[in-house]
Amino acid sequence: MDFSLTEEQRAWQMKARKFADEEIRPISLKREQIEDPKLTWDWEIIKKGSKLGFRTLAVPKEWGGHGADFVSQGLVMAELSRADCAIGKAFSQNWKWSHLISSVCSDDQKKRFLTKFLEDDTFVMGKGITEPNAGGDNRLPPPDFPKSGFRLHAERKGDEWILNGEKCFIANGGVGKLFFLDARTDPNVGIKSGTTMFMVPADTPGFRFGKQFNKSGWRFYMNAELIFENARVPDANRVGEVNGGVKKGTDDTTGGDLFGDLELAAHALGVCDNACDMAMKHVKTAMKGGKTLTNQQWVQLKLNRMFMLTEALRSFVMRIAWEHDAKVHSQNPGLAMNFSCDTIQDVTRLGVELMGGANGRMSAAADKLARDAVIWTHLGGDSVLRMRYARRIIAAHK
Amino acid sequence: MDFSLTEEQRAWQMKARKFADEEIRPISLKREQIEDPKLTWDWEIIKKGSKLGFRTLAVPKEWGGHGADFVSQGLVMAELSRADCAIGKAFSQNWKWSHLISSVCSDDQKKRFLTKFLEDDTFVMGKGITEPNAGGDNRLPPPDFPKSGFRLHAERKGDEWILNGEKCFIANGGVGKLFFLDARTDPNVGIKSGTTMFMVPADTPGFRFGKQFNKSGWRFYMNAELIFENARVPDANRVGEVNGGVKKGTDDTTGGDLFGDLELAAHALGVCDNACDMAMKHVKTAMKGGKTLTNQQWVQLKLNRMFMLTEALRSFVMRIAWEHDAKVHSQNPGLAMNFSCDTIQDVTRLGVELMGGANGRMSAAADKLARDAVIWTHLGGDSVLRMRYARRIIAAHK
Amino acid sequence: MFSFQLSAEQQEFRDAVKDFVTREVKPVANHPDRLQAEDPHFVPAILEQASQMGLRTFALSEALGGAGADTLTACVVAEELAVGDIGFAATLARTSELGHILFDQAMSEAQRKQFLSKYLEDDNYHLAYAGSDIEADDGGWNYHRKDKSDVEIPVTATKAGGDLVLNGTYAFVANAPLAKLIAVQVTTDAKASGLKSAAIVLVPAGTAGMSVKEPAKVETDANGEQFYRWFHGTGGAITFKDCKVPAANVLDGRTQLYGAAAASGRGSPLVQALNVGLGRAAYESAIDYARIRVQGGHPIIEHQAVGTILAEIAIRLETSRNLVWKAAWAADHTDEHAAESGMPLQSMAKAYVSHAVHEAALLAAECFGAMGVMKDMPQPHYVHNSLVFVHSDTSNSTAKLRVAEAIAGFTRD
Amino acid sequence: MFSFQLSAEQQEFRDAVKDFVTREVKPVANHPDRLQAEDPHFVPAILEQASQMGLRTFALSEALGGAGADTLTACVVAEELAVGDIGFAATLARTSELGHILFDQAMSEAQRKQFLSKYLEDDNYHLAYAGSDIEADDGGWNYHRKDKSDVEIPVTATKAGGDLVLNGTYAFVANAPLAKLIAVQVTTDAKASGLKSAAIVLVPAGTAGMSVKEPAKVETDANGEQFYRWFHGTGGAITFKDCKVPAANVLDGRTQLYGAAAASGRGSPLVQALNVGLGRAAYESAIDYARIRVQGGHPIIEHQAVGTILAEIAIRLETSRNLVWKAAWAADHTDEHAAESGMPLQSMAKAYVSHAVHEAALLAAECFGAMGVMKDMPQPHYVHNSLVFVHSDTSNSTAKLRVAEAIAGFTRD
Repeated sequence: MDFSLTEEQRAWQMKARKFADEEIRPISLKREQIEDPKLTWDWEIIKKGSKLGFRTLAVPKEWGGHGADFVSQGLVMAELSRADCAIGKAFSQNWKWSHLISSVCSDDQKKRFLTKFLEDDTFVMGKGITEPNAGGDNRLPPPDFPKSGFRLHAERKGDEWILNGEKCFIANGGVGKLFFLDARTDPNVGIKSGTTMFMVPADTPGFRFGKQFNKSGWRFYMNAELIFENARVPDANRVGEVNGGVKKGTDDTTGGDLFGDLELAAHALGVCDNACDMAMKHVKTAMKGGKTLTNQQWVQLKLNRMFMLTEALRSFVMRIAWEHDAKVHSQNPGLAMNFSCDTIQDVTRLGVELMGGANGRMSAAADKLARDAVIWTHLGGDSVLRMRYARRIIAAHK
Repeated sequence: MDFSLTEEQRAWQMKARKFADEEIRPISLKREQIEDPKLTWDWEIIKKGSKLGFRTLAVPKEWGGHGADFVSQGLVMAELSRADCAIGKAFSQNWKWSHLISSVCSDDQKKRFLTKFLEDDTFVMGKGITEPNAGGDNRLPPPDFPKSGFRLHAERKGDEWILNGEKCFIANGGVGKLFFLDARTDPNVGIKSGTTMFMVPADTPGFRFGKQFNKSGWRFYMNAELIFENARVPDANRVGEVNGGVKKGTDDTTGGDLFGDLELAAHALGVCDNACDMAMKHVKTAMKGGKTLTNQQWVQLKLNRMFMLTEALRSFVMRIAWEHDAKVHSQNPGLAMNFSCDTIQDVTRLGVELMGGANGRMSAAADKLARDAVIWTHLGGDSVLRMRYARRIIAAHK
Repeated sequence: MFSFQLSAEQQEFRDAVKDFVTREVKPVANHPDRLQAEDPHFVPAILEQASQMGLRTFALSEALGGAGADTLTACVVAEELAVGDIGFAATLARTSELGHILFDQAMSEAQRKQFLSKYLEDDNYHLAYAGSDIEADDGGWNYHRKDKSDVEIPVTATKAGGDLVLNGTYAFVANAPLAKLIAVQVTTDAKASGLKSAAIVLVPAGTAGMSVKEPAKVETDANGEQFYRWFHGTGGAITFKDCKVPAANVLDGRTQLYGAAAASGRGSPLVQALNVGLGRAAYESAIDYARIRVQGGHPIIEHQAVGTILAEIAIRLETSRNLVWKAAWAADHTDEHAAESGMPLQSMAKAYVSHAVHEAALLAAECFGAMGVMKDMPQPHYVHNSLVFVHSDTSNSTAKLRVAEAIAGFTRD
Repeated sequence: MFSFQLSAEQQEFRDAVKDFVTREVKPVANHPDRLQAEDPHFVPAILEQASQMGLRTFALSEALGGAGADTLTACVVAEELAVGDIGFAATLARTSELGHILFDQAMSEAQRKQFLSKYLEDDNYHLAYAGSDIEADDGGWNYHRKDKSDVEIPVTATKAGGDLVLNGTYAFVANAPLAKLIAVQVTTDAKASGLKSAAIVLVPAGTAGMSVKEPAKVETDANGEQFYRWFHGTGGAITFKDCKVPAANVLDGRTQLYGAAAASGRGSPLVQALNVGLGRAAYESAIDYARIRVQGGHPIIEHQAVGTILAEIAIRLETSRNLVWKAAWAADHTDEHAAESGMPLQSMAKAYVSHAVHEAALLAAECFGAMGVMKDMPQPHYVHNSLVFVHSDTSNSTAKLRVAEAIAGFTRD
């Protein structure tokens, strides 16, 4: 048992903290207050962060990346999110697909895409699964209804695949240069056995971005429809076997959940840290009855709860980061993600309760955190995502 | 970051698991169903556990003990409590005072008491702070009311101190051979500056046990009044300076909280593990509508919550155990203890909800856990104990 | 006209009960020896006193000699009684409610003739119902499916001349050890499923072939696991072994005792009214203690942390009582309620109140520190009894699923 | 007689409002463009329509030309309006409530003569109150201490002949941008503390020297920290600069507009009734969606997990509404309520309802998956607006401390 960090981990953490404090925090509220959801994105911060390594952190060293371990990744996510979780997510979203490329792509594909990804500070990626009528069914496919789930269709024509359909709520939609797409290549069976994955560059003929979604939280972070009208994707961009679905390679180091569980939990931790910092700063200066708010028992009890939950979450997050590095397979990453949803809701709401003022005044920063927190509900804590892990625990229990 | 265990830690864990399964679990319900609170205690299990090292685990190696580190201690507590937390607590209560002896007692005192403690399988210890009119005020002394807090009075007469007063709710009261007592040696100032600690063997003239308390949970674990009527304690049994209060020696390795925070949190973890095991076993066999209960979504959601909270708690407990070993000073142990109170309540209640049957049937084991859990409320999670850590965090925040 | 004002009669009734509880019930109920013994039987003399005040028969119509209390009044009274002792209150509430159902609604004139005077005259005459009208906790398995949980009737009745011969066992029947008359649901055809061949027979205590056995403190199930019976008041198993009952004791045309309203969660919230009374007992004890316990130089009621706890409890009790009273009012005014919303208020009350009062009991115990877990104090008993309510009747999860079916307009009938 | 039945008139009123809201308000309120714009102003034409239905003046006595709605009726109507749009409902509720207080209670005959006909005739005539009768959120600092939070009155009035000259600024006044008549609390002696030298003056919109400024979307405090104004409907700062008002516009004998009942938490729970309506909007949207969204081959309403969520919301709304209605009834029947329990139901409603509806809005949003956070959908607005209620009026923590003081029988007066 050892909760201390290696020098390299600590270095990543410090570097991320500096970047977050000096570069992200000053633009956080400005970007999120922009009303047009197409304009909240800022290439400058992406480029600056990219040059520091925060875009390509997770690419293995042998492919020219930094090869940071999962503990470092968790630390960096928490630090970036302490300043702005939507900007933090815009960076870490790329790590997810770096992991995917290095674990399941062919060497040819790695060469073609990782090289570009490493060279270009504006190369960001995303993955499309959700469709207008298929959300929960993708996450927890119903055994009795094989046709439920996504519909994006791919049909082979010579050396190419023709894609038709649409995806929605896709991260980095509108700014991404490369997308991974799950498509049905056998429409007569369930998604578990009739799906093939493709890599689709943004400039693929027949592929375009549709509506840019206007979210109430995570406003910096782009989210759009992807539309495929006879989009032509070379077979060389097929990932894995036809109908090979979303199986991972044998060198999957993420405990089977492709790192998304750790990612949400670690970002939530950064948000909670931010809420604690803000609230503490506020109650140490705001006065009631001639004393600072810290003298009120009800304030102390709320602070206790904020810090207690945040430290519980930190413990859980660091443990699952280590589990990823140690290739421990458990349901803990999923449970930690579920836990992070409850925690971020409670902690940000307590923040709002402590940081309001007379005449309807509400700290803009606290308001933002509460809106960001709601995003977690469907990404990491809805009932589907809770039942998923419960079912796995039931299945694993002897 | 490393969540793995050393061989020694793992060995303690396995040894404790075996003892818990083979020896503790079979007697757990039997002992707790005994109505007379004087008779629930069982010297046989104490002796068996003592021979395996569970009573003297924490005594440093140089004094002839096992010198187990805090991580091992946390592991053993959780394992013992998985079978019965009251029996587990009867063992770990001794570690608390082993820590105290080795950190603040003189070599003479160590020799006199540690030797006896190590030799005698029935030598158990306790500490008396609470009095009928002084509970919370001892934990969070009110600066404006110096006279609040305990009243037990000690007056020097020659080489002896004459103690008068009483303590209540004292662990191992009725069975202990040695007690540490906080007594007022200067009644005109607050307890922080007018207190001296004494070691009082059970056979001290003028000292006797009063009422044996009849608790609704933790029934194995003894709890009694200690009554002092001109009890004579030699000055050689004084711990530290006169009016030196509860200051710890410089080699205190527990982060300042004398290990009690870790102890409650680790025992709660064992109880939660037990609740999860039981509930899972039950819902995998109990049937509704021709299927096991595991098929019901509402059951899956409750299971998810039980496991999620338990794993969050495990992460937090192992982290603070490491913090103790690493001599990291933080408020995390206190926060983890507070968190364990919320967790144990939720998890044991969910256990009861899942483990009931028709016609008012309720698993005796689940019923016991719910009663045990309530004990945590005042020991680790009442508002005084939450404000205490909040105030320290406020004070430490820059 | 919308009004939260109880009638003068209801208020008088309530005040009289409150006074009786304070004077007679509480000192006995909260005696340390009795608390530690965990004896489910309440002192018979006080049950008799309660009967003499009319509390055993108050739901019976005035025409038949009762007080004709409606559901709301019954809930008001049940809450006050439960402030004194939950088992005592549950016993009386059951006998009173059954008295109304049996004598006012279910019995023939001849049956009333046979049993009514004894019920009225004997202060120790309690009633019990062995049967399962209210759908057993279905564990939600048939949520939004037409499948119905079949009622399993464990006692058979075969005809022998002018008698019925009963055989079988009800594993647990509330009030059984005290009951002088038991309404027993039987099946006249052991092979028929559900209610098709069900009937209800009146069996007086002392009938040859019927035996009542109180549960052991600890029982063991088929897998060797220990279990307890969680209940309030008294109860026990009733076994029939060639028990002969005159056929004239069959309730005409009845296959179950409680109506469809109860099964669909629109019946009486009497059980939850008892639970509110339990919460009140915990609440009032915490207030009393918080006024006298000094910490930090002040009574703890003057600490924000403790004040907040008391307010949390008060809010839970206020919202619980309002819901119970609304459900009671709806049971008394089915047409008006149906026109309003038709929601299953009894199920809502079950889900909400049992959770809220359990939280309230825990919060109240917290005010007492270590004393709150000592068995000679009432607090741990309040906590335990509130958990029994969470478990009893139907699970909270099932209650919520019933509410959800009502929201969707789904019906199983 | 205890009854949950609204009168026939109340039911008709409610049904008419519900119908209006469904037909006219919702389609406008929930239009994606309007949702995304987050414009606090509601379409004037529909406010006019509402006025023509009598909703702007319905609390005014019948004698003066209103509908004479009592507090309960006002709460019933406010809930229905809020199902349509919370800002719209809040605007109308404020004008209507102020109409009753000002014209029925506070004005002299001469003042009524001057203003009443305009109020009745002009469908765009709204009212505002700039003042701080209801104790400002005291942050609990004086829990169980006699110290009172002093009212700070930021506007001074000095006499100049037959006029008063007003100077100063109210930082935020609800309804200000729409109000044609504003009741302003002033101090006639800037050095006097509290209400000693307070007075209330009626200032018609357009009076020279008075200006209303709507808040910027983002404001910055003295420390350079950004903040927003959280409110429902419209509001703004009102600044007086040598603003002359006839001394005849002073309300005779008034130092504050709302009574002591409101300050002690025994006033009208109108704000919480609006909140219940907001919760209902979220609830109804979730039910509609759960019926049509298919997952696992079934509409999600048929999944236990979603059914349980809907039941959780329904129970929260049921308990919230009961508490609000009881508080409203108590405000309408102060003697009966005082005899009952005397608890500060308004404070209880604040603490309970705002928390419950916030949870309900979050649960409802969860049913929508990713769509529940998109700004062109109503769900994130429901969540935000429910959080505004948690923050508004007084904090939940302070509300609970007020309840705790009432439990202890502590009074500050």
